[in-house]
Amino acid sequence: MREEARVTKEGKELQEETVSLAVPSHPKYLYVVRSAVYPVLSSAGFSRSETRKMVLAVDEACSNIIKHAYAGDTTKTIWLTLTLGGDRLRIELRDSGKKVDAGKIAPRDLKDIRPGGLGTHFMNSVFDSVQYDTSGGEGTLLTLTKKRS
Amino acid sequence: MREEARVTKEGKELQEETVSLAVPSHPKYLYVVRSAVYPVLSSAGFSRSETRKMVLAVDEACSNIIKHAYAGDTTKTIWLTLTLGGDRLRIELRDSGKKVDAGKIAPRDLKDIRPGGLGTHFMNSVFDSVQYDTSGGEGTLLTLTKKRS
Amino acid sequence: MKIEIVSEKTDAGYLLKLKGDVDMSSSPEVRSALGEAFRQGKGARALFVDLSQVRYMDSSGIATLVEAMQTCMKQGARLRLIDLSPAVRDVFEMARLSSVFDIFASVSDAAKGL
Amino acid sequence: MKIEIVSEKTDAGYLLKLKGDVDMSSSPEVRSALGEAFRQGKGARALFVDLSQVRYMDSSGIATLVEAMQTCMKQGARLRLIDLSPAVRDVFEMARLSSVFDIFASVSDAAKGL
Ligand SMILES: Nc1ncnc2c1ncn2[C@@H]1O[C@H](COP(=O)(O)OP(=O)(O)O)[C@@H](O)[C@H]1O
Ligand SMILES: Nc1ncnc2c1ncn2[C@@H]1O[C@H](COP(=O)(O)OP(=O)(O)O)[C@@H](O)[C@H]1O
Repeated sequence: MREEARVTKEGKELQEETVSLAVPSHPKYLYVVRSAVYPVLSSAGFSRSETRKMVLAVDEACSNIIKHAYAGDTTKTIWLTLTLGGDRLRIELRDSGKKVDAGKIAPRDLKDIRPGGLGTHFMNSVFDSVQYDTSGGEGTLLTLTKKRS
Repeated sequence: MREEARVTKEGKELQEETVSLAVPSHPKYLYVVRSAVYPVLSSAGFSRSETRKMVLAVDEACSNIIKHAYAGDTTKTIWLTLTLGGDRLRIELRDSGKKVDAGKIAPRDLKDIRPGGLGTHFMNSVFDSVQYDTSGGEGTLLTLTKKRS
Repeated sequence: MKIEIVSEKTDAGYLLKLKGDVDMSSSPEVRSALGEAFRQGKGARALFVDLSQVRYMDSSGIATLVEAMQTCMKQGARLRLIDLSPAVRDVFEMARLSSVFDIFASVSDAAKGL
Repeated sequence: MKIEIVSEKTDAGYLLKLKGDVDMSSSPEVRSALGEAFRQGKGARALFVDLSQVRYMDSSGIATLVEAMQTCMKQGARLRLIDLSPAVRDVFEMARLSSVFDIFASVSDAAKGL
């Protein structure tokens, strides 16, 4: 856990709380990810519906890593970090696969009814920011953030 | 994830699967630990009752870390690693707190009806081996193993 | 999390009841159960899918249902979805699919007007 | 995972219904609800604890119940546990406590013979 502490205007220390999870890049572990992420978010004060949508978005991000970054290789690793700050939730997903072509990622037009292309749309509709970072040594770092109300 | 691979007599590769989790040493995260550990064990083929008992034992191990290793400090970290080998499950719990006095850990006599002292008993009754290792730089490494049938 | 799929023959066509989570891990199984229903039920007026026991569905589940709708259209049959759980309702709304699918409250409602 | 505790006054003494997980995080709340029932119910013949909706209990929950039993003994009252869920039954068996506590199938059974 990072031991970053912030001090509010009132002088109160706001300790960030971090939960980290690493699972094999196999679809059967998506259920483990959902099971671990759900209680972290719901106990952080998000509503049931918001929590469900965020869990869905995280699941989609993991599915994308399995499909696109690892091209279906189920023996790699997906790393997740959930950080609860005083006013903000930050979820980071890391892989060590093929770097994402950030320019190619765009939510599809929803009027175009066809299978696929929904994951990005789900992520954007529940999180305040969705950022792909490929500047690291290998793989992609996806950061999802949402304001806590 | 460790990428250890073993080769069976038949020449088949047995890839170990590893799930890692790190949570703050706050009792509210015990629920997150249980939620994450349960599906890993049940999908590994353990029965519902065995899974429940192992989840209980892991919960008790985490509670002990909070109470004894961290003396109630809820801002530290508990690290868990679950490794599914071909024939064996291994669960490792790490803390960075006061090292355990392994000699002092003994399950209490169950005939002595009083609050407390059950955690160690639960761990021993469901796992094949329960080992405390204090040889590392800081804290304790607790390793629980169970044969997969 | 396993998916359970129960398939039942009704007068108007096959009824599939799904129970569990429909995600990247289980949707291939759902897809093949749908394919089986299409083969067995050739010429049927409709295919019914009961979603009341689906606790979770992601985009792979949606993709599977969209494919099923397309197959139904080709075969001149209707795809009728029954009793969406709150989790499924949420996903359908996010995907703006609530108006694309024919959704009914119960099996008997879905069997009407075929 | 929050615990919900509903407290009800019956003829023979207080009935506490627990719902959720009783672990290191929630057992302090259970302990104080029990303490409150002891204060309010002074002189009662029994304290009833309904465990049918407890999905999980660890040693801190067991410790809390053992303490409650000891307080009951001191006050000359009975502690009667009602309708253990499978999860609670498992823990009681592992702790060899099934024969230490008085366990009943229902509230009406537990109210008999006091
Ligand atoms: N982690 C990733 N690595 C590489 N490419 C990705 C990743 N995530 C998404 N993409 C690209 O973005 C596109 C849109 O993703 P998404 O909306 O989830 O739909 P789908 O995965 O069903 O195509 C994908 O088709 C893929 O080209
Ligand atoms: N992680 C730990 N660090 C230090 N001491 C421990 C740890 N776990 C257990 N112990 C010691 O072992 C004893 C027995 O533990 P346990 O059976 O879980 O019962 P309890 O924690 O209720 O006393 C504890 O009282 C404590 O002295």
